[in-house]
Amino acid sequence: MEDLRNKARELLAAKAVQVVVGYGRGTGASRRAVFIQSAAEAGELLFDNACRQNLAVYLMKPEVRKLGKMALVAIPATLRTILQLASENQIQDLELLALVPDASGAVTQLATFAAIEAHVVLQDNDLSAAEKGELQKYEIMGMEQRRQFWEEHFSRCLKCYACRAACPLCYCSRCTVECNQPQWIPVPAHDLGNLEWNIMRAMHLAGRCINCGDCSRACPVGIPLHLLNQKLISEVYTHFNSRSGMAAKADHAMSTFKPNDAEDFIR
Amino acid sequence: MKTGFYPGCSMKGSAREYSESLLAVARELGRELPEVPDWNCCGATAAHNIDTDLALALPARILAAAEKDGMNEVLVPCAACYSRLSVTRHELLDDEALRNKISGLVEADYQGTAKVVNIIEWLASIPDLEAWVKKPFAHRVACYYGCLLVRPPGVVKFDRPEEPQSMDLLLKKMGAEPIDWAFKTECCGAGFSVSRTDLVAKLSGLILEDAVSRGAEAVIVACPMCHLNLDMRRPQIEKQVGKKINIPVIYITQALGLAMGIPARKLGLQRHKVAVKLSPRTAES
Amino acid sequence: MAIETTSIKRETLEKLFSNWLSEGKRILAPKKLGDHVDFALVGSLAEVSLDQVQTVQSPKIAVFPRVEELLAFQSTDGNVQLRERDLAVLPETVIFGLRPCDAAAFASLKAIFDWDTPDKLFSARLEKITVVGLSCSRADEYCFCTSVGGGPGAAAGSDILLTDMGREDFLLEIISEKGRQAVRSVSAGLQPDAAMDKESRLARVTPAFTVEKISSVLAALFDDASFWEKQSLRCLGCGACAYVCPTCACFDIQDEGGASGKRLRCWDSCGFGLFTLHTSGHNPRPLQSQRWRQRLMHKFSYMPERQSVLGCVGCGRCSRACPVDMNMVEHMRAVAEAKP
Amino acid sequence: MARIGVFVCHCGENISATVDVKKVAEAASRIPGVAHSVEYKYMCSDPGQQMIRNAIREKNLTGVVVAACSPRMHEPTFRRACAEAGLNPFLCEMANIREHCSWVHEKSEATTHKAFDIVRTLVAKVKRNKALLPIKVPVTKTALVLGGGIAGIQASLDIANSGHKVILVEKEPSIGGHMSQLSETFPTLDCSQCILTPRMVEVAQHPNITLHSYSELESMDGFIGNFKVRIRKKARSLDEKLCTGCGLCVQKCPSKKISSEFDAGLGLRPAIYVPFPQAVPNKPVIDREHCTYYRTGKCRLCEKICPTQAIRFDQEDEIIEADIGAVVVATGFDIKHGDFFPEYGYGKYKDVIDGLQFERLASASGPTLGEIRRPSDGQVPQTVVFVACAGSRDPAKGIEYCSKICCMYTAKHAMLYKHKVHHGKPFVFYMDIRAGGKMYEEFVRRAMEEDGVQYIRSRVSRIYERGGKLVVKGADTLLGSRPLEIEADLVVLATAGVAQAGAEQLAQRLHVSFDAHKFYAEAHPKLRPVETNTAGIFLAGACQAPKDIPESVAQASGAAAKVAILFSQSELVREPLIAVVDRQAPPLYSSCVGCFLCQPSCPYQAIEKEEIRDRDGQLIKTIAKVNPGLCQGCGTCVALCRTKSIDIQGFSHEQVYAEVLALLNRGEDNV
Amino acid sequence: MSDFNPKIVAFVCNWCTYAGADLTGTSRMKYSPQVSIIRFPCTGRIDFMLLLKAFASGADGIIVSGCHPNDCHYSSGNFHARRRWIVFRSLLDFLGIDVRRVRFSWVSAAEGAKWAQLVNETAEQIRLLGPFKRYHQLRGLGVE
Repeated sequence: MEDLRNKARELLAAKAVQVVVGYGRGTGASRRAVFIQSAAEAGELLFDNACRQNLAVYLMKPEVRKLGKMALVAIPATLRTILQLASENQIQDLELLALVPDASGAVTQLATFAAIEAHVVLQDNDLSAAEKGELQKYEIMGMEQRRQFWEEHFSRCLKCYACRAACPLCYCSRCTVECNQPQWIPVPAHDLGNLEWNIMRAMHLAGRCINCGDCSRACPVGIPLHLLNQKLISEVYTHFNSRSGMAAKADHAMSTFKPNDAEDFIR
Repeated sequence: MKTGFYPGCSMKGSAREYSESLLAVARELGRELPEVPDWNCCGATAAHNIDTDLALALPARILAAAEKDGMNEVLVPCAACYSRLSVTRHELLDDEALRNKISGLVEADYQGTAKVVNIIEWLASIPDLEAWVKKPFAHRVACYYGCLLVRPPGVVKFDRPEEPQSMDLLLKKMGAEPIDWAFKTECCGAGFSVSRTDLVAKLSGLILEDAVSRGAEAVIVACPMCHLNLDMRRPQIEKQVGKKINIPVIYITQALGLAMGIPARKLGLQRHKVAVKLSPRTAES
Repeated sequence: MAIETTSIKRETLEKLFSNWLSEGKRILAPKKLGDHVDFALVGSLAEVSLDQVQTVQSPKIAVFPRVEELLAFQSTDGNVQLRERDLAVLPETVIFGLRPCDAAAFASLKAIFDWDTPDKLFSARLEKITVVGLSCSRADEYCFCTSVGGGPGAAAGSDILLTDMGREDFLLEIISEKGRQAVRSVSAGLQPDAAMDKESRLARVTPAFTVEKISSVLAALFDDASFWEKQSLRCLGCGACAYVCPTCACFDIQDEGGASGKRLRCWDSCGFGLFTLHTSGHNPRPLQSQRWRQRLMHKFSYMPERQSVLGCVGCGRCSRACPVDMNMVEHMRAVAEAKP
Repeated sequence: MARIGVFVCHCGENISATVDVKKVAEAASRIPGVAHSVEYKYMCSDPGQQMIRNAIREKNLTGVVVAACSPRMHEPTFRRACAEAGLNPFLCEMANIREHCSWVHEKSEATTHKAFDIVRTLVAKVKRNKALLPIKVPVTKTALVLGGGIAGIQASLDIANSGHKVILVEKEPSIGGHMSQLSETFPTLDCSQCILTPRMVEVAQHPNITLHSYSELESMDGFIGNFKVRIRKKARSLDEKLCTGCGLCVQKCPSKKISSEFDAGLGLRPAIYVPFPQAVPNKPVIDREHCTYYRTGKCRLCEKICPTQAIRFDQEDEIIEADIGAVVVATGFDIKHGDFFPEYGYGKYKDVIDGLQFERLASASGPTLGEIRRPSDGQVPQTVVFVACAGSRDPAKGIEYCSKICCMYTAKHAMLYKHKVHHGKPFVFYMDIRAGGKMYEEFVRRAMEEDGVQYIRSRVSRIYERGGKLVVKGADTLLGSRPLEIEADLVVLATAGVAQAGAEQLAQRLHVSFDAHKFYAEAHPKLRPVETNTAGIFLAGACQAPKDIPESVAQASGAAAKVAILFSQSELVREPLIAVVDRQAPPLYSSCVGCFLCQPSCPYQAIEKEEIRDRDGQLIKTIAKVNPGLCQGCGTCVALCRTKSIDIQGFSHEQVYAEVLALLNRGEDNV
Repeated sequence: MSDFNPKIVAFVCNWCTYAGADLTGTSRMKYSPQVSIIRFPCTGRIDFMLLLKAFASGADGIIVSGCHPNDCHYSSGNFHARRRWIVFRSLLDFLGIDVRRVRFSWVSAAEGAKWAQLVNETAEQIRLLGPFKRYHQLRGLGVE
């Protein structure tokens, strides 16, 4: 932890960055994002297992971006988000630093996309065994059971768009739900509107989601949204051998194709 | 990784020295080669002339037994057996219905997990083979692949069918100097050995003459049938070409055994019809 | 009317439940749904969850549902027919087991819906609810009712207020005529019991700020952009806070269907960028900091000014629901301490 | 409020036999926004069209739906009619109630109902149609021709003769290509150089053609009519203006033993050289890799003896930039050498050669001055074996396609050999003879029957040397697969024709696609064989697939005609059914977030980056922009765009959305 | 279920399947009238949201059809579409939405007979599955 604080102090004092976005103490035992803008505040920084928010979401917030060059305390998902955002032309190389604390508290500073790429390759970027197991639990359910499962969950959706706001890849300045000529997604949070919103969200993240899980954590009514993303992560990997957030320049699974893509369902 | 050994009939009979040399070499290399349990005839040339199902069932039974015994691959040193087993695996893997049918015939659930490997593949898979060479086999050799080791290419998927190189590479590792010649994959007469010995003498004669004319001191083989024709039929060959041909015909395992310093008797070299007399040469020559 | 204090046994309360149901009333009460507790229709007291600090959503859903039909329309050969809601068929609802803060929130909602032209649908729904509150025996770090004029045992807004006295006994305070009507069927089972010490059962919620101080600072803070920017840097602009808030009343109206369809009212939030976006593309509140300011100002400045009621009851739901831990108490303290 | 006219056609009885057209027209009249609805026997007839024109004028229609046949049939007809009445043609849609309804269903209530569903759907669409104007793109009337082989030469001359400027880029020191290496051509046996060199000279002298030899395309940007190219003119190491082509340097150069590319490795050339005597331009080039001066720093003999002091050792590559309206890619092919068949001994035996080498042996300008002498010892071969399909049509070991030219040139080779060595014995090993073409079959017959070339239907299994002879082994499959061996003095392999080594890199520079074998892909295999998928780039010759000379020339003329059509007007007019990116007022400027995920999905590279800047030039945002010159209107990007920021004119979000709802009677237009 | 007439919407590309359906017409082959076509320039243009809109608006089944691989008028629109449908289908299935209600097919301009067969097969399949009430009802659920 001291390493991280010292690093932040050093960077801020040297004006190498204008803001360090990291984790600090939150309500109760929780952790929250903090925006350290001077060396004096660096003592607020914390790092432990409770730090789970993907802070890359703030890369896309204009007010935060306005603060100047950013150092971002990064967990594995954050690094992949940075690369994915880079591959989507949202951030430029050398625009930010990533500070990666390890289990011992030592901090690795990654200053370029190339460095992040080299770091990310060494991470385990596959779905975890537990995640695969959970996914499989639903995959082997009957179709009707799955329908009921989701219908019950979606019936609680408030359309508060916390999932969208928390997602670092939902950075569009105009979301499809905000298009009303035509009105693609019904505005009301009735069952149809909720289903369509959730299908659209999942589809728009297909081949892009880096599985940080912030959507599910953000949902105030506890809809397991990550399952949808993980399902498509697994599909995209199985069918197209593609994983998001691995390189700053990458072929996106959903905007490319292979002539021999599966078509057993096309008759 | 468990490698099984399918000897087939010749390795137990006419080509005992092939088997002896293989096992001697394997022992020296510290490789175990357990035989496929309760193996049977591969069907040879006879079965597929009579009944296509039988021709598949016989090898399938062998492979199923190997699978059941937990073997990941089966070493088949006889090129003819290798061909039958490879063809069977290829055909059954491609065709589920056929696989089920043959599995039914042999009363075993054949899955195709065990790979069929020939002697060249097996030797090539041994890392740092050079390191085992104590007495380089420093001779000019004609590597003779015969017809079945590399063909049909779509089935065996091994080396170039017309201009193979894998055996030459192995012999180079043993310290030999393989010659460039044109009869690597030509027919030796094969199964006509008994019925049309005259044809065998003619075809094998062409092979030996070319090898000799290009300065080879030994013909290296990996097939009992080839060996039989080139070695045992030497009197008929000599009669056919009208001259004496002294060039010995050696199994690749024997050549390797010699290079590894295994005594000739353990390699069965004394069993050959054509005496194996190789003038000693230094590696430099 | 004066508050009438009695006690009620749990078994009598159970009887009361079945009486309400047989009278055709719906009962909306906290219920355990998976790993969280939320308001749902229940069929017995056994289904009701009483020990949580708070539900995820607020009971405003009873009077201001997430999506409600305002009217239906049908166009035939160019003639449009409208069909308004039949208010008479709206169900009588007992909201049972809501916290005193939530009970107080109906006044805030009413202040907005009835501000100018009374909202007929809202009023009808409000008319048909009976509020059976339950005092808080526990509070958490998000609770701040005592800072906004409420309290863990406050009666305001409830028709009946229950306090769990332990050992299957509840203190029952009848606060309104509606409340009295609601318990009439079991009046024989109610025993006046002055010995019960309600205070001892209540949670301690220490006041964190004073409304007076806040109100006085807020107006002056309006133009302090840097204050609001710093305050809202973490905010991601979702609508979770507004949607779980018992007093947030903003809505959007959507027509659905083609030639025949419905006009729907659905929740909206001032936290969304789209909320104030003009057709021209101009947005008077383009920044999240401005939208955060709006949220606080509306609740603590505009509403007291215009409707003489606070727009906040201190339930703390917004803070609990916030994905980035925007803790209302902290933000209000920051306001109170600000030097405009 | 929309004022839509609906015109329901009986199509004689083709529609009215199963659809109650009166009912459809009557029901359509009740759709909100429909101001006029009639039925008529033949809408496409003159009176029918007149009805539409009159209604547009009299009823002030804002849109027209003609419920009749397939739009693929009569859409242009009715759109023209609308335009004649002053209605933008893109405000007219057709409801296909014939092919998709009356012809495929029995007469029934359901059929009439479906016809009306279709009409209602198209009414919903047309209400949202926008008046569109054709897109006009300015055209720079200069063509770039890449490759100076016969295809490039022909294309250049045809374009130049139609009055337009041409820049011809050839990577070798001379134009001429493979054809200049050939001896004689089938099926006429006229001398290749005799027919080619006049064309080469014409290119050099044509006032409309600028030739850059020893040059390559460095990069290309832009789009149809408006390409910007950079051409790298490699350093020849001499001043071309001063050089008179006297050849003194070539004669005096001391390092003369360099394998000649032109002679396919059978001849030698000096380090400063002209590839062949008739080269255009006839100016030498220094091969820096082999030049003594560049290797050792000493010599400079050529510089000393040059009468015009034209040698420039320090010359650097030059980059030439040009504005181009169209490109003809004519970069040709290469031949595969012996790699597919190690057992044939190509590379091992000097006397196993490929077809191009034989051309040089047979050519009067070749290393043997046209005498057939084998490379190993210069002897005249008494027996020559020609092996056709040495790599082609062999999915197992070579390539699966037919190289197309080999059957003919092998027959020619055998014939030329026989003509030159009368007592010689030519054998041809073949799989099949493919002699489709004018006078081709006759030519092969002549080789067999008049010149006594012995054709053996056999693959060759092996070629090896024995006693100074090349033993060719095969099996005559027409004679019971009898094994056979021929002892030859020379073996000529008709190796496969393959794409040029740098084909892929050039394709990427040009943004054109290629097939699995790196041959450039035509836009449509049948109907657009000379166009690529990138508008304004055309193909000629063997860079697309192996071709013979007449085919290459024909395609080159075809490509030239396409260029001439493009250049015939100063503006290119295109249908406006293309994608457009949302633009709106500040502060958003565009709903596009510039993720550019659309970019790789575009088959035409039509999506570009556009930077939006404020008045001070500060970048506000970078968004996608569809180049109207390149977009073909497939709409793949539209479906991909998460923010719905790209829309496609004619099939817009609003239009298709309204169609779906209307079709299912959920739209506002139901009755 | 015998009187159930399914509503089926076909999303087809202009160049292959639309033309193929035209050929069905010119060949006077008969097929089930429950299917109506919406024309797109290319399968690449078809937005997955439109499929949802069709179901929400009362469709019981959907056909999506375009050019065979390598036949796309725009060379690769169908390949992009294919990728999209792979993902979309598995998502629908994961949500418990019956993917048998969406039939994907390649129908070329020459396959008039295939179009007729496709329509008939799809209509039959949808008839077996019955009306898509579950989906159609969603619109009303959650409104008070």
